[in-house]
Amino acid sequence: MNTRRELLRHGGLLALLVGCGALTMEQAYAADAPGFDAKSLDEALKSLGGKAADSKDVTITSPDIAENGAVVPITVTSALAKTEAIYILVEKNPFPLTASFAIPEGTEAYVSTRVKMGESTKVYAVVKADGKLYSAAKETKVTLGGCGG
Amino acid sequence: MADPMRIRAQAKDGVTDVRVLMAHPMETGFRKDATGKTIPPHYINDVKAVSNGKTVLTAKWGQAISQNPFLQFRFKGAKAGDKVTVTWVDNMGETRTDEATIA
Amino acid sequence: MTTHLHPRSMTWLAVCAIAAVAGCATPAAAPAPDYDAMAQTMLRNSFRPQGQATLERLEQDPLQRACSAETPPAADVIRRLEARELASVKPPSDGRYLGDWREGEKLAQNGRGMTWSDPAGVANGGNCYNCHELSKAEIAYGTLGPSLHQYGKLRGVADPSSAVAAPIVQYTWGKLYNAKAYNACSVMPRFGEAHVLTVKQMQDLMALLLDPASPVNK
Amino acid sequence: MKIFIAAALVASGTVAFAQSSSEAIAQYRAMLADGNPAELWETKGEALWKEPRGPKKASLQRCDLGQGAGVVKSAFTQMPRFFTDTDRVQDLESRLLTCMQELQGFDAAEIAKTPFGKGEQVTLESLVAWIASESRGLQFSLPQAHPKEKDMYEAGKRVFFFRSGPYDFSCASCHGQEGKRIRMQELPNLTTQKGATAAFGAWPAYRVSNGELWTLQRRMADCFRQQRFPYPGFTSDATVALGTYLGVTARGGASIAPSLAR
Repeated sequence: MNTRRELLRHGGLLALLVGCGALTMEQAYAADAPGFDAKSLDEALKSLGGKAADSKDVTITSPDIAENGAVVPITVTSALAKTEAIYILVEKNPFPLTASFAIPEGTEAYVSTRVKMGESTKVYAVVKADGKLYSAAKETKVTLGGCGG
Repeated sequence: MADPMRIRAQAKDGVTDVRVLMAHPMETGFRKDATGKTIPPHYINDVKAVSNGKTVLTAKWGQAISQNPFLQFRFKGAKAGDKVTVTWVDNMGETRTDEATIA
Repeated sequence: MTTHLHPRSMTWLAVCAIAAVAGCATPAAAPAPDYDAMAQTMLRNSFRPQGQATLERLEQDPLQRACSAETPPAADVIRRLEARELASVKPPSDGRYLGDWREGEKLAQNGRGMTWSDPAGVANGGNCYNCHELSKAEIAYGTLGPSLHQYGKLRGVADPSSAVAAPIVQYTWGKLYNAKAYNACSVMPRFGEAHVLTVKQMQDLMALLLDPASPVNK
Repeated sequence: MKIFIAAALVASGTVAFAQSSSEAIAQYRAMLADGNPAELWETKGEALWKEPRGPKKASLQRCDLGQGAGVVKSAFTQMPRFFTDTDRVQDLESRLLTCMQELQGFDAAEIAKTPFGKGEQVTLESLVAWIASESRGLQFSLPQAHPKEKDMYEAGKRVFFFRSGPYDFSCASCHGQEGKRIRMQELPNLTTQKGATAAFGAWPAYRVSNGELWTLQRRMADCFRQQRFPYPGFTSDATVALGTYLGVTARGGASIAPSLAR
């Protein structure tokens, strides 16, 4: 467990690493899975096919507060016909695109997983249905617990 | 070799609910070890689930999926006694496949 | 642990009862188990030094010993202990009670120091938010101690250097230096007396609590 | 701390957030209750119990955890307890060390010296996870009939209240009062049945902060670290005594271990 000051120092380190482009694996992988090397939400969305329209048919469930940012449960459901893919994007992470799921015919438009977030942030659920993108977002706050020692 | 997954699959009213836990460190590549050296990224980036010869889910993951990942999904067309097979591959080329019988 | 706090005769009766139920033939003249001595032996044999955490840390001073029972010591014992601790409080060597509240806030956030995993020689944190609410902006605060939000303001401290504020300022210094001077078995560490914090660090914490510009008093 | 970006900034607190924070954290834990990664250790532990291992190439299936050789169910909720063959009170970890040495030929002292999360300690952690899971939902009913069990309870209670070190801390400093918390973390009052059940009855647990499975031994060692005490030997008398005090205090409460902890 670290103190707040410690955490901030690591945050600085992170920026440095990203700035240096230390993540060659991502770059190598990007050809196969577009968007995973994108460093902003907009950039990631662009690689998925552009802007996503807000939709009530996309549901994202996540806690209001996470006791620990290392494990934040996220569930996404789509009520849209012809849902082909579900994406999870964590806005303030260094690489927002965290997961993409291809939903074949016969599989429900429902996935549940757990993600890491370094700070309080919005999480976007993006759904591709009939070739178009739709989205919903949810904010989760990350708290500090324990004795800090 | 990687530890086995824990797969639970349950069929109800024609829908099979699958819950998977995978044993994996999901290293981000941002952390340092005790000596100050950066720990290289090591994470699952590819997941595939198959039942009765049909692919029921494929996923691409980044390094922000939590350590020891959890995944839940639902598909139609299988019944109790059928099998579900889940395979993951990580960025270092390690892979693991486990099978469960649908309850 | 002092034996008078653990009436042996009663414990012994309980042991006899259990032994009888279990059918163990306990000789009637066997001495009562001395659980205090037993615990002391276990503590001595169970720990090993690690990093800066030496075995000397298991040697209790009289106050620690008196406050190690399930119930607090008798009133006269408490009075004696508190008087002794109060005598240990030293005012700041340079006569200044208040430092920089910004440094104080950082210290209050910092919960590190003196564990076997902390490198020796690094300044310790104040651990304040672990147990107290201070600045309203920090919601991750503990409740083992009272809220210290608006500590100075609620006590009418408009100018900490004024004569009228002196009693509060000196009491606060004393509380930080040795909390046991005011409450013998308090769970708060003796930051000055036990050399956990330096004079400068305590001055900064004083400012966090008493400076009208500190977020604590907003 | 091993979280992702490790910049867990708390948003500047709004009043509404502060008021509902315990509720929101309860909601968060409920969302994680299904699919606890501790199950990965349970699976591994069951396989390790049955697998012939060690210099003697034997399994642990004849290990006596207090319910008779090889009986696992309800063993966890009745330990620490006295064992005739070793003539001492043992907790689950200590007893497993005995079995690994006697049945499999491992060097128990060597394993006790191994750091948590390494080598055969991982085996122990997995075994503990599985054995605990076999008592899930059962009530704690630690025996106190043997004089040495009573000794351990009484000594453990004194260890619990033992104040020492540069910060004057004892276990009771943080875990002796009702309704308190450290930072955002609620502190169970371990002197009550409810509190002792919440703590003793929750370990082993998967810790989301580091993705590891912590046994009660490891949990206690880290508490002693934060108490600024020296290092408690693995399965040392003081730790087994403390476990006995907590377990007896928890009697009647139901075990939820392995659980999920921050």
